[in-house]
Amino acid sequence: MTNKPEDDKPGFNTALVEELGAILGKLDLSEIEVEQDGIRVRVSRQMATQVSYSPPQSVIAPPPMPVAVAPVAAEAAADHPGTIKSPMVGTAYRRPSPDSKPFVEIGSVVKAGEKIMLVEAMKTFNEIVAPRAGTVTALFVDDGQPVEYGAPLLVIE
Amino acid sequence: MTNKPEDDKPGFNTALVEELGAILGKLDLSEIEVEQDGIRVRVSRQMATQVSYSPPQSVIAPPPMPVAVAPVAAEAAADHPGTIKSPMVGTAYRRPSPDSKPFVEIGSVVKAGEKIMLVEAMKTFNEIVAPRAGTVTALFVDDGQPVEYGAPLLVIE
Amino acid sequence: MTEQSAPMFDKILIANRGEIALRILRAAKELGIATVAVHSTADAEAMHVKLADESVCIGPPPARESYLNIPALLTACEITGADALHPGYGFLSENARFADICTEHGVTFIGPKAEHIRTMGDKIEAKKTARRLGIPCVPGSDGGITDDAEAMRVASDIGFPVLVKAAAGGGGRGMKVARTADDLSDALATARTEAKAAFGDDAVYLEKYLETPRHIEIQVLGDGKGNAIHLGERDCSLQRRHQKVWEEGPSPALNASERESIGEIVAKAMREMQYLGVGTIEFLYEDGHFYFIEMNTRIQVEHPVTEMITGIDLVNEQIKIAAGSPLTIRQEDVRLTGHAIECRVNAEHHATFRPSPGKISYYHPPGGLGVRVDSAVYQGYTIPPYYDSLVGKLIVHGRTRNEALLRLRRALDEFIVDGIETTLPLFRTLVRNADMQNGHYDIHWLEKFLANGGMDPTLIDQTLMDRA
Amino acid sequence: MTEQSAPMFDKILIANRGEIALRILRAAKELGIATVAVHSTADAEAMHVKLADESVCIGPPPARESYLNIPALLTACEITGADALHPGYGFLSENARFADICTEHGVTFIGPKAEHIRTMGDKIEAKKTARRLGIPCVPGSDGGITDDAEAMRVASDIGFPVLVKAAAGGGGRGMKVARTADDLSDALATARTEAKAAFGDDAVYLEKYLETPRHIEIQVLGDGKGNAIHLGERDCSLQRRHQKVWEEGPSPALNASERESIGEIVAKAMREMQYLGVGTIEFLYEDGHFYFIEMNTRIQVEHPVTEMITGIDLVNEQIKIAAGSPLTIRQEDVRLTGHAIECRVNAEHHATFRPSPGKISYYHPPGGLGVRVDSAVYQGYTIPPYYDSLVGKLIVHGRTRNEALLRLRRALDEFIVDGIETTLPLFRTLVRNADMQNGHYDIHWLEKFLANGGMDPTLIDQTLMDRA
Repeated sequence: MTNKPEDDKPGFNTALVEELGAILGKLDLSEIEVEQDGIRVRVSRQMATQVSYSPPQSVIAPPPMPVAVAPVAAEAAADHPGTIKSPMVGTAYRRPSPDSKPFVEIGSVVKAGEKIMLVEAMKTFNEIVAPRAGTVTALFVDDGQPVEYGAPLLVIE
Repeated sequence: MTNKPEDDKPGFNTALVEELGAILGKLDLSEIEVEQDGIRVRVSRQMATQVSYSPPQSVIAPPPMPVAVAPVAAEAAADHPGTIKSPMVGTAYRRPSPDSKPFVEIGSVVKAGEKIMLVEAMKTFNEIVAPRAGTVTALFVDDGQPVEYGAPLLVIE
Repeated sequence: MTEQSAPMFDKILIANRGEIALRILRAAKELGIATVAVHSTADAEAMHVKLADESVCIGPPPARESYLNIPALLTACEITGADALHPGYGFLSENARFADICTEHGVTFIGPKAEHIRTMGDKIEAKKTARRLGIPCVPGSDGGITDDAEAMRVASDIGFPVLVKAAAGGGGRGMKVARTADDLSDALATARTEAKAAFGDDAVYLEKYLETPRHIEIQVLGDGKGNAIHLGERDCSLQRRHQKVWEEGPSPALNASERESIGEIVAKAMREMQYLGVGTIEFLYEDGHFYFIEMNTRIQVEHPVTEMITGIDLVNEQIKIAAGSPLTIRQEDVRLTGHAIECRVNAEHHATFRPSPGKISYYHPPGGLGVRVDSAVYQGYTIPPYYDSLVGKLIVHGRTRNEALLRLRRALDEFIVDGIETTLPLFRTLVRNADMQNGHYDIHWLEKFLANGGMDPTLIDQTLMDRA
Repeated sequence: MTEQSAPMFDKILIANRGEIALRILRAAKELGIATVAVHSTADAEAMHVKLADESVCIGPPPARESYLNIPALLTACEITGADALHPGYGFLSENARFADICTEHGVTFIGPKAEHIRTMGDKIEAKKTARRLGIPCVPGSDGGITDDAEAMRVASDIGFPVLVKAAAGGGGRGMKVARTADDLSDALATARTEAKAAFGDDAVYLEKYLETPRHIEIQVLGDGKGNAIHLGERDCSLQRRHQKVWEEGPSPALNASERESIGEIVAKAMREMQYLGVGTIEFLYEDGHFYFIEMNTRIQVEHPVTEMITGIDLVNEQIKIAAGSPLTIRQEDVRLTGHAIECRVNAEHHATFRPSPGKISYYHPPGGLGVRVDSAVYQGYTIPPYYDSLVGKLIVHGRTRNEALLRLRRALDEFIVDGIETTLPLFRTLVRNADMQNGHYDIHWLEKFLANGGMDPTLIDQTLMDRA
């Protein structure tokens, strides 16, 4: 249990952070850390390319069985800025009822706020709506597929 | 918890960060860290290739106690091409008998084949002779000092 | 000893993280049961996640949105088909409502009956139950006190000093000592105010205040059918801010007859209660007397101490019993052999105890005879800042306490955790301390030791050298 | 159990390398004895060198110039003031002359009396002694045979098949089987030629050839004063080219009365011999009968199996006895508890067994309950090409053989050694094999299994994935 001191709030000068962040982007760096007079700032950014992350020599043994549910960020596309991720663990449904048509297919044009999927958890169906207008360019889950928290559902561009 | 008034904040000189970042890019480095007068700056960039994995950062703990005997290659000088090393574990003697003069001192000029030291093991005194002519420029052991196999004894240049 | 006809789960979901998640995973694997690891996004790289048959990300780093997220946990059970859930310790392990919900959803909660969690989770109810079952309690008020005159009467009965405690409290908040009758009124007022602020309930109770007690706890195991045994005690007196730091068993303070007597009292109580699973009855111990503090209705961090001296795998037994097996170990089968000590190695500075999360740049655990390491870290692992700071537990076993101490010393000297600060230097100091070697310590010893600057600076240096 | 009045060494020189050097160092540290590590230039970075109080480089990589270099070892004792020397196993551990030289130089050789090393180092002398002491032997010739007619007479007495062995032999050289009387003459000629070439001595002896024996060995401990006990058996039948691969205890093949009977025969023999220190009597076992092979007068690689089931620290006992302490453990104190299995993890390809020295790029040993790793490697360590290929020993203990097997399986799945090839995939296959699970194996089982392509390719893949 972290016992954060609530007193003495820093009032931190975020201008420096912004400035360093800008430099990070400009120079295509992944990390900057500066320290002076008791203030330390570190800004870092995961590289877009970084698809296959560093083979940490050996990670600990991978799960012997493939994971049954759609994993977080399993594919490179998961990092796509237009990716809609599951807000909870559950079962994804692409259609409102078993004999209805899917909400969307690849190529569907959607409006902001339009229902695009359902994620069922604890017998409750949670609507996933398009956060913005666009075209569905990728679908990562099948109808009735279990999804983790943060699992990519689809891409709207 | 330094309680500095917050307008007394660093006014960090980000020019240094930019400069280091540029050097990083130019020289294709992955990380630079500098520290001077209470200022520390670290810039890093993830390499596109990411072939090299992180180096093993630490070795096993060093011996808790200093080793009693002259260790192999303890000093940089041990790698000097003119270094004569002990051919066995034993006790090094710099003089033929307790009240004799040393075989050599720093500055002594020796001929190839000349006796320069004794190493005693199992009550046997083994002569160390100069493998080549030259001048003694360094002595690594005291009279009567235990030496390991390969311990540097002296340098002849 | 065949398991074939015994009931058993097919798949267990591990609703926890860190070393206890790995501990449960190991026990399940050794029973041939499939495992599901659930984790927050911060724990995607955790070892038990890598080793589990399946894993499910259940939420973002904050525990209330992941490890305490009941709908997410039950959904994870549902989509993976897990038929049982192990809550570990902390998080939801002593949440009776959660145990009920699991049952309602057809998932076996690997833990006690919900009613027992509920009873023991309420301090006053717990004490009442303990007293009814014949477990010795600290003399004190029978229930919550709201009246000063009644408080004074009770305090006079039990004798000063007395402790005023929030009825709903925990973790030391809302606790005040009244050394004399003159202090009582102030202590009551302060405790009530704190209790109200912290727990929204200003009921307090009074009890005898012990000056230099030890913390002694008895491990129990019951099958819910009226069979229950005790597995000896652990001495957890070495504490800092009510957190256990070093635990050992048997206690250097107890003799065989005290051990047998308190053990049998507790086991009898558990039989009467029809307690199910593992549990711990915690006592303060002073001058040959035991005083009940509370019962923990779950596996505890320090359970390996008991495993090492009894040879009994507590998590294995816990799972088998939850699956419906009867207890197969009789009290007379339990033999305490040798001595075990556990050190909780935390990612904290050894003197300031400031948490030190971060990446472990080099990791080398000690090995060899009588040494056990329960840790979920590995080289390259980053300890996230969101949860507790436990790096791992080093447990040693020896034929005698002296052998265990010498073994602990050599194991501590082999242990390397680089890249973060750890409490290893503290343990290297403690194992060389004469009081510790003689077993002369109580629950205040460590705080005093630290306040007096007890750390051996040469042992700190050694650690710094490790990192060179 | 105080050590205070007992005689004890001040400083032990460890005349070995690898995991056994570390094992000895740990035992010495746990007895409060200072340690000196000696090493070749190839072993300067060895873990026991880093952990020892002092270290001395004694020579270049070839063992004959370092670990077998008697003057260098004694000089190292002299310059460090070590009063005892532990030879480990291999190297000079069974060299009677070395034991004598140590004694002459005032350094206690931590091992048996030189006369016993000498007797047991001579195959014919050893067998004679065993027979005299009542230890059951393979029926065969009483001594070396040089005459064909005598050989035929002996062979007819004991019955075919018979084995023809070089009297001075070892490691399988100079051994021939004669299945029928017709084969005998050829077998004798070939064995003699090989014996002459390999050992410069063409004396051979004959003995009964066992078709599917197990290798069972009894651990003994004596104090040289006539007190001696046995510590049960180890089953080391799983061998490849006469090298033990997997050892366990108790043997799945023995029953309690066989165990007690052979144990008592051996212990009695050791008492009569006034044997000092640890030793192992090796037997072939077939159809309920034991046949003496040889006695090893040193600590063995597989000694942890016995430590796990008896709770006795053999190296600790060995040191105390060498220092002059009497045996404090009585036979009736020895209780065998549960089951232990040891796997020798080698730096070799799991199928071709080609040695794979090199740098360990990632190392993560398994942990948790009932798991012990005896290994001197660490991440970043380079296994030198000059010595044996042992990376480490994984030892598990369980309450039953089944529990030990399940524990071994999960521990093997946690074990990561990257950068070199190891035999871990072989063990992952073996632990899943039905014959192994049932204990149905003899000394030929592994060779046949490997010849039949027994490796499970999915388990090999798993290891390859580990490295991905």
